[in-house]
Amino acid sequence: MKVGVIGASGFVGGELLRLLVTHPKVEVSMVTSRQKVGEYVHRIHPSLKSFINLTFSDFDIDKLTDKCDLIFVSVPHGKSNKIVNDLFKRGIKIIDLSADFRLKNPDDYVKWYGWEHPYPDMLAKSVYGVPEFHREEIKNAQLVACPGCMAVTSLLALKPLIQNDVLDTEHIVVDSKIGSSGAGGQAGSATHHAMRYGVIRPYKPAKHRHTGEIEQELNLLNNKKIHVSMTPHAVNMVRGILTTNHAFLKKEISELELWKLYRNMYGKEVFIRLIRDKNGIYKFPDPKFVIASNFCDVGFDIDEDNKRIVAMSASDNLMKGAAGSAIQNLNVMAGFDEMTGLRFTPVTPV
Amino acid sequence: MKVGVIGASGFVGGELLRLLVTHPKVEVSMVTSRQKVGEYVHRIHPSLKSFINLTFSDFDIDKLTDKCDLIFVSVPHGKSNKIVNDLFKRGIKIIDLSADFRLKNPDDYVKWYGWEHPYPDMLAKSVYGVPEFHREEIKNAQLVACPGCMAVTSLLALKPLIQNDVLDTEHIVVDSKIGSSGAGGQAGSATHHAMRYGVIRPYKPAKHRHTGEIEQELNLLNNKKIHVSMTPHAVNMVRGILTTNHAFLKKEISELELWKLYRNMYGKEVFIRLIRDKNGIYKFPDPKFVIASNFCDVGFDIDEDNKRIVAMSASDNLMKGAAGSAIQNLNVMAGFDEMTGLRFTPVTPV
Amino acid sequence: MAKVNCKECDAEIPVPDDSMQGEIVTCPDCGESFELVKSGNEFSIKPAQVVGEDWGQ
Repeated sequence: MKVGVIGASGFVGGELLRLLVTHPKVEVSMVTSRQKVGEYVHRIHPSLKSFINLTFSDFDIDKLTDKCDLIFVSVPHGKSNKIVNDLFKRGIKIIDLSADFRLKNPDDYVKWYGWEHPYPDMLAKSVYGVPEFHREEIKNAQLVACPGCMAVTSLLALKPLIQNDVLDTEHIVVDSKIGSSGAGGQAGSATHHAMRYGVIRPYKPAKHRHTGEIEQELNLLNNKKIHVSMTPHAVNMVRGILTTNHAFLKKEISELELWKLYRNMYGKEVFIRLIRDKNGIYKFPDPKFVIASNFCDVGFDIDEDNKRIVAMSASDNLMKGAAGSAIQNLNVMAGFDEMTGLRFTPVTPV
Repeated sequence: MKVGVIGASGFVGGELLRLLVTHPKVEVSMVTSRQKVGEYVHRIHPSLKSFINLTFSDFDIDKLTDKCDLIFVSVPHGKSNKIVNDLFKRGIKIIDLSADFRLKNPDDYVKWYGWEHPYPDMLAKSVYGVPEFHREEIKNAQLVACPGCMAVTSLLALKPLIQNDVLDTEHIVVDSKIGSSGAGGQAGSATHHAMRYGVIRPYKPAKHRHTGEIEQELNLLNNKKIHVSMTPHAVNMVRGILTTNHAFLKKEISELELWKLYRNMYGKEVFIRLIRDKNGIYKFPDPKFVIASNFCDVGFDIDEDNKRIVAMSASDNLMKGAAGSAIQNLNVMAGFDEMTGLRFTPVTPV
Repeated sequence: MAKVNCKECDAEIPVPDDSMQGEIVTCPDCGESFELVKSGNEFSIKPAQVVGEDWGQ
């Protein structure tokens, strides 16, 4: 299967290439980047030296659709929708890593992103790229929109609880922590090492754009309107996300019942691991143990006094949060085993 | 091929298991650890959850030699030689990750490690486990001693220069920088996060035990007695080594000639990459671009004023510096392609 | 190999054939420990007193 990657000079594009060059069923035939045309890929991504000899080419839609069976689009939010729309009309399969086709309702783009979607009719044709939520639809999709990194991580922790309707859906607090690679490769004062090192920096404490996706996907599980109160923090890590999802139980529920809820939901999922250990020192999910893998570790604890459940989930923002999900979606779309090219043991310690 | 791992509860043992559980030609049949007998491996190494269901068993030499075709020994220096000696008598193949069989000359154990070697006759039977130096001998060896992490990294930078006799062999300064996982998993004041974080800590500025290996292996290349002046530093990294090898040239040599020296030596080596880039921002080797891979990136620069060559090399201390080399040696001993189970793109950024 | 169901999380705990009465087994999923109770060649479990490790942050 021949694939192309549009916009591969950033962290997510680089991670996508890192996975594609050792994927047994895929050949990377084209890699484009507006700023780096003519440059060797391995001089922008030195870790890929000896794995790829391509140079970045300019965006040429005829060449792309001619040489590729599927195209990954990894350009900044707001810039992706035109490219995707043009490609879509050519009938080629597309996996978009931007936010431009994640939300179903056109109004939500104004609400969460602050811009009008130029191709509202396309929204019904795109599938939200989380196989654990939409596996069947992804199989037949022409356009898949990969999820926001914190959104997918939080969603996977909350799904069993929302779907089984055990929560008060008005008071769900999503407190997330994320590494610096989540801010993308652009240089800026916020990402300068001297100022980014060692911070615990709350940013957009309210109205963070991932909230839109989380509410959208949870509402599909439980026809009640779900409200999510999300606050992200940039922390002193390069890769990794931990979401701590605080929710209030509508009724008493035992740990045994919770285990059953989670195991029934995720027992057969190869990329979800349930982490809750009574006596060991590693009791709950921690990004430390998922880095460079496509796992999302999920765990929970009950705070009886406050009838509160703490659902925790950990992922690698560049893997399950972006490029790993993109490859998982490729595998589902192409009918490959979902672990193809993704069967990585997490790198610990790192 | 069935393998056993003795002493798998530490960082190196954990990394070895991390690689073995996805190695296509190998099955892990036994894992021993004195302190963790009966414990599930994945509760000590949580990142391996879903990859391995074994529990740690106690050290039982009959069971080990019965159930395994080859055994990795990953116990602290000084504790390994008895185990290896007993196993060796049973005729089983052994890859030892400790320092106990690296040096050929018994006197060197007193000089560099401060203890008398209890099995001096075994030293001739062990092969120094760097395929780029001893590939043919490793093929037929029963006992292979994996190299010290900083030693192998420095050796690979210096080999072309020493073998082609271009250096003054009295003034070779090896200034190395290494991450905290290089100190092993034991807790202690030196490794407490609060005191280890953010340091650039010179330790053993003279007589560091890796010097013995470096001098031994370089002397084999150039029958002159080579002296190496090594000073390691613990730096603010978890994984990674950079060695900066300062050496003084005996005669004028151009960059072109140096390129040829290195390319003739390493052109066919799958795990050595030559990194020297005139105009890009990534000019020289940097551990940032080898983490979680078995690569050792090698590069050089010439300081004409001082007739000095700066040979630099970067590796992941847990991979090419330990467990990666162990798997590479396994592949050579078993006749597998050397990249089997090691074809990993480095994880960047991390 | 015999199996018993963990009382804490309902996972299957493998019980090696040579296990004895009173031996401690740990659940691979939730880390809870139990004491083995042998009646005939059937095994059942009861909670065991195990000091959990803690970070003590």
